[in-house]
Amino acid sequence: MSEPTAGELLEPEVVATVRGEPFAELPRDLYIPPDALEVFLETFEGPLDLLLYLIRRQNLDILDIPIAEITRQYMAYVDLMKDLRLELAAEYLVMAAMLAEIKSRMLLPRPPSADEDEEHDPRAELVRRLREYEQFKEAGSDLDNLPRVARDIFPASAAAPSLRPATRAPQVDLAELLAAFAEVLERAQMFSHHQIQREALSVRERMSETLTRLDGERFLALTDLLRAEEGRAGVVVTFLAILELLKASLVELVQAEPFAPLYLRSGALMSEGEGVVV
Amino acid sequence: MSEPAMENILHAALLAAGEPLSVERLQSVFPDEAMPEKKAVEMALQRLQQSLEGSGVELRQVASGYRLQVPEVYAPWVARLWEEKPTRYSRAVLETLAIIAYRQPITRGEIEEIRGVALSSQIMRTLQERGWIRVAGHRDAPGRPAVFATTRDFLDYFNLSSLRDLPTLMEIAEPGPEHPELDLEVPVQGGE
Amino acid sequence: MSEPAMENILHAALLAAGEPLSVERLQSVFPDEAMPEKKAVEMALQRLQQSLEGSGVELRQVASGYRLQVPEVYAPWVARLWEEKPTRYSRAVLETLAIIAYRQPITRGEIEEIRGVALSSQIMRTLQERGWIRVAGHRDAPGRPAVFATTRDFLDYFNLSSLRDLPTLMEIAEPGPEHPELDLEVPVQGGE
Repeated sequence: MSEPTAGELLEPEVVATVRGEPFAELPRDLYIPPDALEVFLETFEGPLDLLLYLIRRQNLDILDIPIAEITRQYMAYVDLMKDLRLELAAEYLVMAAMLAEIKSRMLLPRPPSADEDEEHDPRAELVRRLREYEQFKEAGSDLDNLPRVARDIFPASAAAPSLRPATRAPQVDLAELLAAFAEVLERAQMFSHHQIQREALSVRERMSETLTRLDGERFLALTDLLRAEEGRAGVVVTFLAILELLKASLVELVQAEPFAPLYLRSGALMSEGEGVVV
Repeated sequence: MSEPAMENILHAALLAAGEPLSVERLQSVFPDEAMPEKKAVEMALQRLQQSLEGSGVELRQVASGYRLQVPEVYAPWVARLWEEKPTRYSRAVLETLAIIAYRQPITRGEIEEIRGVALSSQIMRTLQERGWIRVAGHRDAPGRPAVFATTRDFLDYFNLSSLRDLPTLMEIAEPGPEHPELDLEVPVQGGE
Repeated sequence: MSEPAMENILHAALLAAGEPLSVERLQSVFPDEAMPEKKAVEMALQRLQQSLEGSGVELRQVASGYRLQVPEVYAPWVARLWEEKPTRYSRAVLETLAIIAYRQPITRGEIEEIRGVALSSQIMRTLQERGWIRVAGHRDAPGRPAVFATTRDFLDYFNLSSLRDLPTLMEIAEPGPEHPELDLEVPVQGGE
């Protein structure tokens, strides 16, 4: 693991954990071979990272930064970057200016009677930013250590059985059906003048039933269609259904001779059929 | 931690790959210095197969090697993972169904007359495939047109015990009681 | 033939899917008339998990549902299946991702402020292309800057079921006045 390409996004995290790495043993006079230095400097993620490195390398208390010394070191690195013509982000210079400003404010005598001196420590804002940055620097590497798909864990899959495409049929509710019907009727009324009346559904149902029975049996005695247990209303319904079917030419009534039993037969058979039509 | 059993490693590799792996490829998941013999891999595969028996996955040998696959018996369930979202029926379908339900038995021509537009055969096919309508007979008229009626499945789907339970138009006309009274008992006048 | 046990059906569905499935999606593999309750599915998942113990696969709950996955211990073997090394991400990418994860929703400007450097659009593009972050809205401030948040895919990818499972942020050395408590909902315990 060496020589990450500069600026490459997905570069290995090579020297990133600077502490403990060989580079951490930089001579105090900052001399390192230019090639190595280049790599070294490019591992910093910005001025906060560089500053944090300087502080941590010397085990300094982040809450009590010796600002003059740190500024001197920081400037030395920045100058080196300039000399090496590394692409120096403007932020490094902004930080340099900020350090210089803090340094100068530290040199000014503080008004003794000022309120809380803590609050007026010119370093406070810098300390806050350094600590916040350090937190997320750490969080970034924690994130990297989480088990990750395709590196540490692998989604399990197996070949699916051969599949028939399934489609789930649309759902309908009764109210929708009724609404659709109402709409049709309303529209139909606009076209024609004849009044569509409220229907006796039981008749309609009996019509369908009768057709179905005839489908299987071709001929049915009229009496077979009447069911005593349905009572008078049932008989009426059946008769009405048969009359409707006759009217719609869906069935015919046949009779072999006068007073013989009446038979119903399916309209489908009529063309071949014979017999007395009542 | 001790090293996992060879069949577990093979299980893991086959699941992670999600495709058939040859015995050579399976051998190659072990470090060079601990690469098992072909024979050993095959025996471990056999143990794996046994351990998977009666589970939702099975080990199969196919042309390019071994693969884990979901047995055919699970196809009906697995297929539902990819089924399309239920769509809605078009107004044309609903209207046609409603007309058939309330005016059955009815020919296609009569449906068209009521709706005032031609009926696409797609609509009738949709309703027939759904099992809600069927041809109930043929009318003795030129062309012997089929007449359509609703089915028992239709009633079941809408939780009706008979067509009589279909709501009447009165119910939408005035928001009265849910099912005021249906018109069976005294079917005074039918037809149009 | 009798119907397979529910846990086997779930096992089959999860393997055939090869991706996390929500409980709702798992319910939907059953036919409408036999769809189990959520609770029943969860219990069957528990039985499945138990039956898989000590095998080369585990059931894990991640953000978008349940997933069968090869556990970490098998990574050394499984990784040998592929020549390519898994992608590594630069510190810049990881830090940016961490800031978004812990401080979401957050603007680009705020990320830059924390990191102390300008954010290359390449980084944001990488994170968006991976599907780990998305624009969650716009701040009502001059320029209406976009605010970024992490996605469910991000959690799935890092084996997390919610943001709460993220490792806790490093303790700040001393109770500084500036950041009394960090804003992760319940930073109880990190990772696994």
